[in-house]
Amino acid sequence: MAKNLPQTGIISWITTVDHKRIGIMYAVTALFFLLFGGIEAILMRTQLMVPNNDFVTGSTFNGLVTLHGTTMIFLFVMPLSAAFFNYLTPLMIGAPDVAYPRMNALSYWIFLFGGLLLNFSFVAGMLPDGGWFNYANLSGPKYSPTHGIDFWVLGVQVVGLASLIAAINFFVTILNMRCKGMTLLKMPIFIWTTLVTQVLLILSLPVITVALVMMSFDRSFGTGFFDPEMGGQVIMWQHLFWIFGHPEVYILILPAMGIVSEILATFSRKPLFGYSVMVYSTCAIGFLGFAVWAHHMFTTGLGPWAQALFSAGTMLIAVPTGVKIFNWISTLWGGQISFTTPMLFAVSFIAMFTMGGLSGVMHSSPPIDYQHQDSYFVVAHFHYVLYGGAVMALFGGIFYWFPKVTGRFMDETMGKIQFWLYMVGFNLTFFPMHFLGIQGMPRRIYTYAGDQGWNLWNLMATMGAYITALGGVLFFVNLIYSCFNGKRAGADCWDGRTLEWTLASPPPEYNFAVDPEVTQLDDFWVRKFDATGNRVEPALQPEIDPATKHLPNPSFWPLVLAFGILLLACGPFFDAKGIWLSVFGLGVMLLGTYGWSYEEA
Amino acid sequence: MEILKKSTWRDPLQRLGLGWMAFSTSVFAEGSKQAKAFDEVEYQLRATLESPMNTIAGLTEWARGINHVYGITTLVVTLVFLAVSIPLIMAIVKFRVPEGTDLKQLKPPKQVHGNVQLEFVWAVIPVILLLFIAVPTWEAIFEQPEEAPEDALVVKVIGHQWWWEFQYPKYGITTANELHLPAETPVFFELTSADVIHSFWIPKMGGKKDCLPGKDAMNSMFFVTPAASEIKTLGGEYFQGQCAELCGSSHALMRFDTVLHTREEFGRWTQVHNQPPQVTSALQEKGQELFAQCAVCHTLAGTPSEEQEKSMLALGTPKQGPNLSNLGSRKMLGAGTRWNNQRNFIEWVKNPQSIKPGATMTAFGHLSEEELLALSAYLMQSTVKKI
Amino acid sequence: MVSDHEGALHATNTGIDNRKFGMWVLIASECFLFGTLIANYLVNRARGLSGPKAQEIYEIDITTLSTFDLLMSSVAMVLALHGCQNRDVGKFRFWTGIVVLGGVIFLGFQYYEFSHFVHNGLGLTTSIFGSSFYLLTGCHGLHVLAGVLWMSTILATSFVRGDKWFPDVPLEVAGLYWHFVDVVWIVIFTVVYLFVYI
Amino acid sequence: MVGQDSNHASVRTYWNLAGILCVITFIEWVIFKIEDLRTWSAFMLPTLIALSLAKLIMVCGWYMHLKYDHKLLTYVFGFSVFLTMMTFTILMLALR
Repeated sequence: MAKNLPQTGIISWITTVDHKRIGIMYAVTALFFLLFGGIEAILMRTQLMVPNNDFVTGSTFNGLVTLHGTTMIFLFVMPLSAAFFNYLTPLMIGAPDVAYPRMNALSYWIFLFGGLLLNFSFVAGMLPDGGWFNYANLSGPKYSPTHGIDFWVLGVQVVGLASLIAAINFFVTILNMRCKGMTLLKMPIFIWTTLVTQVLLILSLPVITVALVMMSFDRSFGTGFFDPEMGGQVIMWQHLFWIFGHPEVYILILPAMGIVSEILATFSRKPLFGYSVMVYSTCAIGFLGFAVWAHHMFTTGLGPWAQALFSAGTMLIAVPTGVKIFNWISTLWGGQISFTTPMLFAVSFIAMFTMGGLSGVMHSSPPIDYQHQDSYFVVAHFHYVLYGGAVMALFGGIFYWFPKVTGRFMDETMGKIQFWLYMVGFNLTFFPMHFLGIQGMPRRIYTYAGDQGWNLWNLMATMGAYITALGGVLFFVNLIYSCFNGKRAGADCWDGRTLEWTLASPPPEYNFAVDPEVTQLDDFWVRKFDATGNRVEPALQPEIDPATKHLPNPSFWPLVLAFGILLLACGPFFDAKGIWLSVFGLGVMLLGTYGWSYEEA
Repeated sequence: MEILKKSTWRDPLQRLGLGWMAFSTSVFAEGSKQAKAFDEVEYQLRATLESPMNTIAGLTEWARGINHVYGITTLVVTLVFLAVSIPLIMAIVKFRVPEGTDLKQLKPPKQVHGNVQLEFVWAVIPVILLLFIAVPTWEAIFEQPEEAPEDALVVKVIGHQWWWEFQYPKYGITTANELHLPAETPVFFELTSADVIHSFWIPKMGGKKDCLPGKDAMNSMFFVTPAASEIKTLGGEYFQGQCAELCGSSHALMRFDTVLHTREEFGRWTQVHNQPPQVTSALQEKGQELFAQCAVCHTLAGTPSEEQEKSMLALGTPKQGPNLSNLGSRKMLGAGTRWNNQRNFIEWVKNPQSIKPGATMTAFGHLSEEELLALSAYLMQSTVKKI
Repeated sequence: MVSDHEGALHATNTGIDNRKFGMWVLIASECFLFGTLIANYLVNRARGLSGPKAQEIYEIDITTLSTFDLLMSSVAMVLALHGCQNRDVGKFRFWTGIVVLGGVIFLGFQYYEFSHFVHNGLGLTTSIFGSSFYLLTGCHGLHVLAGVLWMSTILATSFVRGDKWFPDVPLEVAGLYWHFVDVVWIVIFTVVYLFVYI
Repeated sequence: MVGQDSNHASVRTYWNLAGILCVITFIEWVIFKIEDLRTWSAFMLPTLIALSLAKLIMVCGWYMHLKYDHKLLTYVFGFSVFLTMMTFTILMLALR
């Protein structure tokens, strides 16, 4: 029944189980949500441009803050990283596809519906206004009676489920489906950071799932998990959220580190310096990520011993991160660096991420954090790490692998202009925020008095935001332009080091005509030179007739199951008759599950 | 009447003169109204270059302790920043291949895979540097006392949705939005909240601590107030504080002032505060009757509304509104939102939502102009407490 | 039930079948889920302001019986798998039926226990102890229900597809899931019911 | 399909294990029923943990086939259990 689905057109995209198409869909949806996040940021910065501005009201501003944070983290950085995981993991480890192709499609569709559910709050006119972490009492039924917070709670729940399913998929793919000869310490470094990210996802998402279930019970059924009047503790939500929250920020940054390591190695024409040390420090960051969450809660009165331990743990994480930064610089050292756009983004990642990491170390010590907590210094810190770090690296990744995905280079001049617009705009926006933080401007305030000495810095920050927005627009122009008339790119267009450059660009649906065999790290690069060191034509994948390769059949059941999950999640919005919508959603889910398991794979 | 100075967004332009800023500010500036809420002239004068909320003024022992750790950390961080940026810039400049060379022809550089000693060096040195931060941090962490020292003035701070309530159990005083403190005395704060999480923060005095709702979730904060020499202006030196934890739509308008008095001045303040309001003129008389409507939520020390408050507390439902005993002598209205003058008072009573969106106070639009004048005469003049 | 990619079965590096490996990873993830629920229960078990306390309401006898029942259904699961691997369709179907029966009995016990508690005044929203208890045991109950559905589907498919159909790997994956649900109940039984006085 | 490999536990071992599991559960029930014993937490806590740990290891080791499978599965499961215990012990201490 599944065999006669068309191979091209909309239906093929809806029913695809090919990891490359799903990767493209993830990337396109993530960039679509980037527009949302960007516009929210511009609106907020315009409101804060001058003292006591009335561009937006207080609660709308809180809504924008919440949606900007949640959209950028859950609907832009994580899915764009997932796009890289999806597209590159099988290609880099020499696998025909991911371990569970249909489950891969399922996680995309659940993510899409979760993102739409979260942003539906704009249409419903009830924005979630509790901040991206939605602290307990304010987001409880008593102080946020409208459904706004429900959009956040259920949207993040659904998107979390999507990431969990994808994480299991990639974890099994990486450990079980590597090509012949590729032992764990011969895998590309990007695959290592992907693996550790999946471990973090697998272990931290259940915590937020339980916390969100508890909050939706509080809001819909009147239980009192976080309500002091019923004996609940307000900081229980903070603990559960940050037990997920801190591994979450490593989930955001580790893929970016992997991408930067790949780009630096390629454009310095040198292997990554200290590969095994980079692997161990990635694992160390992943493991320590679970023991430091309370540095977000130093001011909630944890007591001296807890503060001492958590600050020690937080400082300890700076060591493996420092090791990685020095390794990147040593990768550059002695190389033949060519500053293409991806390389510009990668090098700027090192600089910006270092500044972000160092401002983070500053408030890892509780006494300083008493002054920095919930002030603009923290806003500056995490934007330097998240924007200067993860987003810059992800844009570098797009420029780097775009030729492999579409067979055409992205335009270099537009890329470089966009890069410098980003660098100038980014620093103009977020460096003054350090001063705002020291001058005591609290976070999430929709306006401020004119006499606080904050006017100049807020004005500069807003100007920087406009410049960055300009850069963003230029990126989308470049993206669309290059899709159709970018310079043609061959298989090994950047003289790369990993297996995905052995494939044609864009690669055939069956990936590897001949299953690759790897003898050492950066095997593809080593084969480009014979014993005496002069260049030899690398062995690329031959062209074969696609019919000979068995491909998993496309299937629409993942979409049905995902739609069932969406209906289940939409129940709480319709108070009385909502239960029937959820039950109907359960029915659709059962239908999808049974249809899925009895389908010819 | 005050002359409302044009909002301050023009000053930076003159100072910096950036063409780009001029262009985009002129495009957007028309949309933004000129300053209308706080920018009363006198408040402007107070905003010298040193902003009222800066965190490194360090007036108390605790704040100076924080700045000490902050100084060391900044030094270490700058050191590490140089250790990273210098080799990075050198690498970029030194090993850059000129644009357009055909890389495929170029012989690849020496394929260096790693160097164990180097890895050891830049793993151990950061640990040592971090110890420079960690040791003073741990010292500072264990300095804060858990319980109130005997000689400390205990102040109960209760966060409400968008205003602050301060109680002095020793003197039986309850006041709001202005925290009066004697100089050079250890003060121990007991922080709780009546609704959502707030965060009590006086940057110049030291860090912030969350006010968590719930009986068993009481936080504490302790510092010794600065010496009398810090008090420059008569009637006490003003230090600003603000709520730092998102607590709803008017979280930005939840500010308060700490007023520092000399010991004698503070002593007089404690006696004077609970005196009943002196009704001198007929207008204030009329205002007193009108206050009966307000007594449902507000209390004035020394008036029948106080007994009403006691009975309501016995029932377990405390009054919703702040205590207004010394409203006349306060500098700001609505938790640091508006300057305390008659025009603002009347505008507040008529429609509180316009000033503080989401405020739970009902609007008294039905009162006539003359009744409002009477009410403001009573609440503004008769509650003034001369120290 | 042909597996996901039977044709292009990629010889896995670790020799473990992808689906079995995936189930183990899901079990690792569920450890954290139940770890959170148990931690939340332990924090809130004494914080209930109203309604009956834990000591007053728990009936250890019924719960011990349901623990026996779940253990035996775990044993039945292993024997079903054994039967399936030895191509003995009678044993396979018999023991799978016992597993489903065990699951249904456990759900029966849980239904009785919940209605008994509600009857004694411990509703979902009576106190935070009640909410945390129902969240933990309810979540486990839903997992048991899913297991019962899964196993009864395998049983039904066996009857539909005749005596020659032996789902070795799918049955082993379902078995892993069922044993994990039993392991979680062992931990819950100890932490919730036996730690009441500690 | 996975055939009949040699190191598979035989049916007899399954029944023996089932017996042991029932005995352990019975012991737990008996200990709990003794009035003054159940409130003596110094004794109850370690024994109950030991007993339930024994049951856990038996079910995971034999019934879930961990003993005969690739050690990677034991590492995945073991690492997750260890991390759960570590994280939530820190949480319980921080909340006290």
